[in-house]
Amino acid sequence: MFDLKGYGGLLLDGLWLTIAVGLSSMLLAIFLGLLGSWAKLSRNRLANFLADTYTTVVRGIPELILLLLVYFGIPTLIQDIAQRFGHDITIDLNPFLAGTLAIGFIYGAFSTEVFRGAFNSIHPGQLEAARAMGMNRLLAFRRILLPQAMRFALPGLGNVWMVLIKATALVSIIQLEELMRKTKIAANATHQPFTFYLLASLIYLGLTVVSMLLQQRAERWANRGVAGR
Amino acid sequence: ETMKIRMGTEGAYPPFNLIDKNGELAGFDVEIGKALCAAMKAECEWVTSDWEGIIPALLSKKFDTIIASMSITEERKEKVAFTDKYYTTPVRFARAKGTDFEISDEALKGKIVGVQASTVAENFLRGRFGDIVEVRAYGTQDEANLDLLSGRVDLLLADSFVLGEFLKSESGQAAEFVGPGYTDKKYLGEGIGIAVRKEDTALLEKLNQAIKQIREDGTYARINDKYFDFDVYGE
Amino acid sequence: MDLEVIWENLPKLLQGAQLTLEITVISLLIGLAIAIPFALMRLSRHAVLWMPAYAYILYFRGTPLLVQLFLIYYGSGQFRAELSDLGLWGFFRDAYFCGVVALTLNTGAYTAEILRGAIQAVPAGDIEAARACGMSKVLMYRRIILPKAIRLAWPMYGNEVVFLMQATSLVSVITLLDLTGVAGRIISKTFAVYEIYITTAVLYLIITYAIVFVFRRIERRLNRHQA
Amino acid sequence: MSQVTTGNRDTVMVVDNLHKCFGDLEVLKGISLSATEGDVISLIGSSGSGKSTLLRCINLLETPDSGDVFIHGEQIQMTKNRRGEPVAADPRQVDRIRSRLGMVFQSFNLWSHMSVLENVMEAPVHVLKVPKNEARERAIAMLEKVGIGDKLDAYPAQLSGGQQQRAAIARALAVEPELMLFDEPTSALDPEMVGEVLKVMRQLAEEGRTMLVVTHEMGFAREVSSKVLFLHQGQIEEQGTPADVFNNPTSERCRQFLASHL
Amino acid sequence: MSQVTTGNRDTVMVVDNLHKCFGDLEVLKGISLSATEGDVISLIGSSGSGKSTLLRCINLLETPDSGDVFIHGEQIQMTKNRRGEPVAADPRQVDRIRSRLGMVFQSFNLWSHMSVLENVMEAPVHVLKVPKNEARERAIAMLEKVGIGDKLDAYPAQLSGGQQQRAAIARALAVEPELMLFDEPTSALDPEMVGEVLKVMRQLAEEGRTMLVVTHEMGFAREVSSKVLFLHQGQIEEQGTPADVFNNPTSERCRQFLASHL
Ligand SMILES: Nc1ncnc2c1ncn2[C@@H]1O[C@H](COP(=O)(O)OP(=O)(O)OP(=O)(O)O)[C@@H](O)[C@H]1O
Ligand SMILES: Nc1ncnc2c1ncn2[C@@H]1O[C@H](COP(=O)(O)OP(=O)(O)OP(=O)(O)O)[C@@H](O)[C@H]1O
Ligand SMILES: [Mg+2]
Ligand SMILES: [Mg+2]
Repeated sequence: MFDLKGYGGLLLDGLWLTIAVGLSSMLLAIFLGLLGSWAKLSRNRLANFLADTYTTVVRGIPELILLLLVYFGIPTLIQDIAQRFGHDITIDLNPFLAGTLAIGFIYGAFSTEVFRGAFNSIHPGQLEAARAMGMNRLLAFRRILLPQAMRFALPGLGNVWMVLIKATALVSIIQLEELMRKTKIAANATHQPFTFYLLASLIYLGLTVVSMLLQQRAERWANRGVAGR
Repeated sequence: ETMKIRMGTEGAYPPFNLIDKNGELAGFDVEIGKALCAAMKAECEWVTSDWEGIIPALLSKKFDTIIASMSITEERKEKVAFTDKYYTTPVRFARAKGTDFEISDEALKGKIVGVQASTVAENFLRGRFGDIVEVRAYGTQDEANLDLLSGRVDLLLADSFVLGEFLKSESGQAAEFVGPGYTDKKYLGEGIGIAVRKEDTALLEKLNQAIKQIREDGTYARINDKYFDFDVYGE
Repeated sequence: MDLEVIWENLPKLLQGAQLTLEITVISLLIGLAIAIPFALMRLSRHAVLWMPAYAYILYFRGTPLLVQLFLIYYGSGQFRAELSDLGLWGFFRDAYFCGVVALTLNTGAYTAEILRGAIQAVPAGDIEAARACGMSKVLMYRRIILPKAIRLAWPMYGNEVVFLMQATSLVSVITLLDLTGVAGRIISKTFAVYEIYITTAVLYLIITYAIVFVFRRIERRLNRHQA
Repeated sequence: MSQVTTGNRDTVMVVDNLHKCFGDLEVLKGISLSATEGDVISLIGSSGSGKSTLLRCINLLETPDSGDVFIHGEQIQMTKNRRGEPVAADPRQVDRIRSRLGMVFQSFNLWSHMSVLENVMEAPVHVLKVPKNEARERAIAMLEKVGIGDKLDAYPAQLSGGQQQRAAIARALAVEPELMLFDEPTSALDPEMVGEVLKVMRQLAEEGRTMLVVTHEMGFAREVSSKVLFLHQGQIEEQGTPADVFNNPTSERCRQFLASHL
Repeated sequence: MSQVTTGNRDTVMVVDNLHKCFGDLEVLKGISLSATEGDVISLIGSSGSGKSTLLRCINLLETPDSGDVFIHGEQIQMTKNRRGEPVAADPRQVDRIRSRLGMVFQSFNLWSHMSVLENVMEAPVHVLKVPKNEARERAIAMLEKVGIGDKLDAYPAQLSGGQQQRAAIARALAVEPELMLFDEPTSALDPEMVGEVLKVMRQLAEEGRTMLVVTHEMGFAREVSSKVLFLHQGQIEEQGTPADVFNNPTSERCRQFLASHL
């Protein structure tokens, strides 16, 4: 169907990188999301403030700019300072690490909002029952709130994941050759943008189908015990 | 002790620099770069970067040179230093066959001209014809080409060589060159050079020497002939 | 930091920001309007209804917006003759139109999915009570299920609005000069990378802050009932 | 078993041989009953015997596996969907019939995003198209009748259990239903309030409204109802006038059940 | 007013001059009470009088505006946060104390994502660190005692109202609490089941456990409890032995309330 002019293998390499960066940054994002939503819902004003700042600022700044600042800005700044003191150093951030951190950090803010909404949706009686049984905050969170929050959070997390996996295309700017960048390379080298963009969209579509199936299973699991509709 | 240099390029600008189906870098820029390394007896490592990130990457020392068909312009010189040019090509207009757009200030009035963004062609178009035509900037030349064919733009302005390649291709049959080639230094710069960080003056010196050397010993000519049927170095 | 560069280019950046806001708002409103029927179709038991909705949501959530923009804009260029015959080329010729179409369809799909999740999370008791007093399906959705679902979906929808606002930055591939596009152009001329990026970031931040503020206000109103 | 019918009154509801399973569990094993205008039928029986399920089947919140329900002589049309599960044939018919029934849920099911007043006004205004002002007046009157006239603007989460239950009763009565289904309508109420609510119900019965009431208040069953049904393991074990059932139960199981009444 | 105390038994709980407002509404207006080991205190009063709120204040699910609570002589330490609202000073102390209290909620609040068995095992296993096997056995025994041994793997949404209430009772009893707070624990039960549950409670009382029970079952209040409190508009209007309260109520309001008991 597609004449790939031999660029198939290249795209495959890109796909693996996309998946690797996507999964590792999603894990980070979920962790930060839980932390952030907890901070937002806590009664501690400092925690509220920090979490609010985190979500507003990080969601507000375009990802590209944040990534450039992390990957180029910080090393340049440090190198400049070192140079002023007469040291010539090279800070070499591992691009994979930098990309994962930046993307996880950004999408952590979005998943914070998802989890906040989810925790708010839980009937307060559910927590009261846990507290009344003498569960401490952490235990009640782990055993009661989190499993129930998952019920409300899964659709939103699904959305975050869908956006995130595509946002991994950004890391091409820090020399990580993920799927989108490989696609661009192939499209330019062959002058066949339609072929390669269509192909890339099909690959992403495949990823999405798999994700949606997994999400459906997860939702079914999370909704156990609720009268089925 | 051999010098180690990390060469940066884009890898998405055929035939000057591209990544072939095996994932290897190839193209005119790359071969020139390799020849320069050989001339300098340096050990070279190649790094690719997206065009948008290429200057920041140089500045933050992800690599030491940019050899990616980058035109030497005044603005870029504020941030980086350039070697002498290693090639230069003029820019030219193209139009769809069957249209009768001519190149003169009156005839161009109100026409829409497509150009690749952040290139010297864009600089030139805005500088020379900016008041007359409507400039539409594209991310890649291929996209501009597509819009010429669909009629969303009336004319293209681009590197004459890159444009020539397009006109020779199958879909490019529907379009043709129009007007002269332009080499206006004011906008088009002094040709294509290799960028290095400003403080790396020694490296700059060595590169300039090496360019001279490959021009003289015939290496340049050999590479040139592989890609072009004219001398891309210019006068 | 070169403040002069910022000052000189601020008007252009503001113009870009205006385009960003414009496209965001238009796509959001139309996107929401199409998301509601698609979410409902997605939940229907009739294959004629849920299958097209599923395919639509799958495609637009499943492929990169960049590719969607590319295909809608450059792809329509390939069908110029056919579109002209239908009298549609006049619309598709316009990059602005193509951009709004792509963004609208994109946000519509994401929003539909958010709504679907929220509708499914509406407590069973609320629905039973509505059915028991004889509400028709339409009325029940209008009065009970959607109001409740919107409350559940609100924070996630806030996310989607911010996502969309930032996603508009991709319209520069189809020659539209939004805030990011303008910034890129200024940078390629001045190379004042950090100055311009930071200014751009601040502008985006202001817009985001405004969005978040409005959403918070509305959320507080919506959640009055939670003691 | 005796059957309470009065010649010249209309038959409001007939249930004929109703069956309902949840998975393997057969909850209703062929229930038949009928109610004529003005009847107050008490449904008693031990926890888990299927009382709530029966009420929910009558207005089709649960779909019966087999059996027929007639409301005012109109049969609720059933059909099978592609998976062979029974479903209502005409959703509009069901909506129409439901709008003439009122239901108080065992767990209240107040709409949490609406104030008490809004909860009560919802169905009259949007289902029955009563003008807003009129609906508001009637809602307020109803809420005052059940003693929570001071909680009009409170949300359900801000009410005590008994207040929620009274709001639910007011909501059901606000549609002036011809047949009312009450699922333990006084479970959360103190004796005094129970008395008040029963007074309201008695009044409704006198107005000719028909009621089917699941209750654990034997006092209520004995004093207010015109007919008592004892449900046991999905079947009607005993039925008759209160006097019959309470004084001369024929079934051993029923006697035992009543004996435990403190 | 008479005070029921027995010299040589421990004081389990003391509440001293408790106040609680919701916004402008003063729900509790200075409540004082105490319970000694083995006491079964019935809390009666009309709907909305503040009974649930009082129970919820005792284990700090609502924070009292003022007043002290002592559990086994240990005062729950309160402090004010920056906004001037009273909060518990030491969350760990509160958790520790709560794990020795059991609570049955008026609306049950079973955890909807866990089966009945998991609901009952949860606190013993994760709070009290009872080995899983042992907890399971005890949970099953407890569920059988309340008559829902056949519903171990059902989720709360699949239970009838009375079954849910019994699961909630089993859950509260599974931690073998020293002080139990019951909020209308028999409201959804049929008379027979009420009898069963009361038997369990009486047994617990004999084992020396202390109970505070909100109830509308005057029969229960009269027969099982060692002390009856009548709450009215946020104040204790009447208290004493069941005999005192039921036969010779001093307060007019209380007499009226009891008179309405069917
Ligand atoms: N979160 C809240 N916000 C505002 N008012 C509340 C809140 N919770 C309870 N109230 C009010 O406080 C009063 C006492 O409520 P409480 O639940 O203690 O009553 P109760 O004695 O348990 O009544 P019932 O027998 O009906 O359960 C009621 O009038 C109720 O409306
Ligand atoms: N959704 C369901 N899935 C599975 N089993 C169910 C479901 N709903 C009810 N049941 C079971 O059906 C039986 C009858 O339940 P129902 O609610 O009708 O009892 P009930 O007579 O109203 O009891 P109660 O007096 O306790 O409210 C119970 O054993 C219950 O566990
Ligand atoms: Mg029931
Ligand atoms: Mg209460």
